[in-house]
Amino acid sequence: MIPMLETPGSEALRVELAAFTGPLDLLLHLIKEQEMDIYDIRLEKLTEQYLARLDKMREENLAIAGEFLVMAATLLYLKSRTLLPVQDRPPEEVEEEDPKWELIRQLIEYRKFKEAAGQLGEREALHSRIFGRVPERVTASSALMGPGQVSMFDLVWAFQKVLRSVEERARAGRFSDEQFTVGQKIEFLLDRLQPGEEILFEDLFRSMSSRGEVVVTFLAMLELIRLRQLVAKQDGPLRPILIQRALDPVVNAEDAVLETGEGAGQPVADSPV
Amino acid sequence: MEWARVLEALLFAATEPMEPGRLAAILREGPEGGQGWPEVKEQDVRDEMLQLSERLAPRGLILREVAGGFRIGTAPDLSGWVAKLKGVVRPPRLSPPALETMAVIAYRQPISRAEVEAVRGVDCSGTLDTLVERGIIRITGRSEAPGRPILYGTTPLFLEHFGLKDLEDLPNSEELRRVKLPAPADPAGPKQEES
Amino acid sequence: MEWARVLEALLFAATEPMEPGRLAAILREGPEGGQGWPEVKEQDVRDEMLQLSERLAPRGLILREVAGGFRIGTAPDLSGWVAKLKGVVRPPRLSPPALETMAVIAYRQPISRAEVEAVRGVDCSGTLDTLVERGIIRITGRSEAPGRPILYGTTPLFLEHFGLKDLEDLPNSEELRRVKLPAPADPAGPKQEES
Repeated sequence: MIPMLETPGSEALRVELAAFTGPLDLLLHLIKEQEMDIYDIRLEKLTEQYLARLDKMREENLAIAGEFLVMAATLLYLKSRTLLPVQDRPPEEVEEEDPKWELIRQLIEYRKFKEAAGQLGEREALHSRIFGRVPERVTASSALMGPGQVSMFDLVWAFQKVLRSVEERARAGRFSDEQFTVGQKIEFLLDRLQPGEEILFEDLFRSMSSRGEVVVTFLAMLELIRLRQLVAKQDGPLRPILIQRALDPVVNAEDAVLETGEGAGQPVADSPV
Repeated sequence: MEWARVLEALLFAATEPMEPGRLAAILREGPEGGQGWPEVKEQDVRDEMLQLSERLAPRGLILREVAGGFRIGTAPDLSGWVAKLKGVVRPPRLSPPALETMAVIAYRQPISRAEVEAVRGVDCSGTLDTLVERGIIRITGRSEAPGRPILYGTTPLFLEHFGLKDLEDLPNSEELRRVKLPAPADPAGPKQEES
Repeated sequence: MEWARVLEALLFAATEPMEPGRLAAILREGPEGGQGWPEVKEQDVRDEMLQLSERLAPRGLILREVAGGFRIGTAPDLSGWVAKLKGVVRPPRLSPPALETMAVIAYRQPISRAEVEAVRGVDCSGTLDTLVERGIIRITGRSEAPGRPILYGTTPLFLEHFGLKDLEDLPNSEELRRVKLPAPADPAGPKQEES
C-alpha cells in the first residue's frame, strides 16, 4: 500500500496520499478539510480540490489508480451539469432528482463502513495484544521428531488445509480431468526443488485445481520424505511448514522412482470408480 | 465448588474458545472413566467464569468472551513482554483497505465481490484474496444473481481476530446491516486494480 | 512484587519450558520498547515460582519442571478431563515408523501385514507388535486371501490418542481410502527390518 520512499523530504506527503484507500476516501477527506456539510457539498470547490490532489500525486510520480480518474470524470460531469439552466438539461433528467445525490448517498454509505472499519481496527489493535496458549501437541511432536521437523500428522493436517482450498477453487469453476501418477509427481517435485532449496508447503499445491492431483502430489511428497530426499520442517509451533530438498540425498532420484515400484506407476484417476 | 478447579484446568488447556454450554456438558459427563457433576448447568458455569475472571485480573491473565466461547489470554498491557518469547506469533494486522473490505463483508455477508466494490469504489480482488488466505473470510456459496457470482462471509477466525463474541457484537451492527447499498452496476463503481 | 504478573503471563504463553535464568533475563531487559526491572535475579524468580506453585495448587494447575525449565500445566489428577477437550492431543509417543504404519492401518483397515508392508516398503512386524501392545490397533480377523493372513484394525484408544471423534474424522479420509495401494506381492515389497 505505502510506496517506497526515495526522497526523505516528500515522505510525509507521500504517506498521506498513499493513505487514501480509494476516491471516496479522498473525497470524504476533502469534505472534512473544507468543512463542508456532506448533504450540501459545493461541487465546484470539491472538484477543484480533488483535481489539485491528483495533480500533486502525479507530480510525485505516484501511480494513480484508475478509480481516481473515473471519479474525477464523474465530478467534472456533475459540475458541468450544475452550470446548465434547468431548461437546457436533457429532458430525461429534468424530472429526475439531481444525480449529485447519487454520489452523496454513496459517500454517506461509504463513510459508515469506513467508520466501522476504523472501529474494527481498534478492536484488532487491542486483541492482537492478547496472547492465548498454543497447543502443547506441536511442541511435544517436534520434540519427538527432533528440532525443526514435523510429524506425519502435522503434515496430514496441513494437507487437509490445502485440499480445502482446492475444493474452493474447484467450486469456483476450475476443473481438471487430467490423470496423474505418483511417479510423475515425484519427478515434478525433484524438478521443482533443487538440493537445499525450500518451499512453503501450501505453495507446492497452489497451482493445482483437482483433488486427484493434490492427493497424488502429497503421496509423492510423503514418499520422498520417507526416502529422505525431502525434509518437512517448521520453525516453531503454528509456523508455516516448509518442504526442503535434502542437500546430500541418501538415495538418488532414479532409485526413488524405482523403489516405489508399481505403486508409483499406478495412475490415480481424479475420480476413481 | 469442587468443579471450579476442573473448569479452570479446562479453560487453561483449551486452545480455542470454549462455549459455556459445552463446558457444562463436559462437567456433567465426567472425565474418561470417571464421575461428573450431573447437576451443573450452563448458568453455573457462566457464574463461575465471572469469579474466575476476577481472580485472573491481578495475575497478568484475562478471561475474554470471543467467538461464542471463553478463552484465557495474557493481559493486553503485557503484550510487549509476551512478544519476546520464542515461538509466540502475533498475527499481523490488516491494512486499511483490507479493514474496509472486511467491514463491508462483516455487516453484509453473504456478499459478492462486485457488491463490496460498489461500496468501496475500488477494485477489491487483492484484499479479498488476502482475507481468504488469512482464513478470516471464506467463500460461502454462489449468488442467484446473473453470472452466479461467488459470495463471501466471515469465519470463526474473524471473530477471534477482532475479539468479537459473535456477529451481533459488531459495533453499530443494526444500522449497518440495514443501510441500502449502491447497486454493483453503479457507473461510479470500480474498474481497476487498487495499488 | 509487580513483576509477578509478568512472570505468570510469560509462563502461560510460553511455547516451551522456561529456565528461571532466562525468565530473570527477560524481566531485567524489559518488554519491547519498555523498561524492565534491572535488579531481578534468578533466585528471585525461583522464589516467586515457589509462591506461584502454591497459589496454583488449589486451582487445577501446577507448575512443573520439565527439560530444565518450568511450565504451567494442568494438574495430573485432571488429565481425564483435559483429554476430553478437542485440540488437546496427548503427545504421540510413537516413533515415525510406527506413525506411518498407524496411518496406513487407520485409512485402510482391515488390512494385513503384507499389505501394510507393500505400502511402506519395509518389514513392519516390529511396529505392528508395538502398536498391538499399546492397544492402538488390534487383530480384527482373518482375510479370505490365500494363507488367510491376520487382519489389523484400530481400537477406540487410537481415536483417543489422536483426538479423533471417529474414523470419519480422520483428515482427508475419503481420498486416502480410495487411493489404490500397491499389491502385497509387489516386488518392491518388504526388504530389510527397519531399525
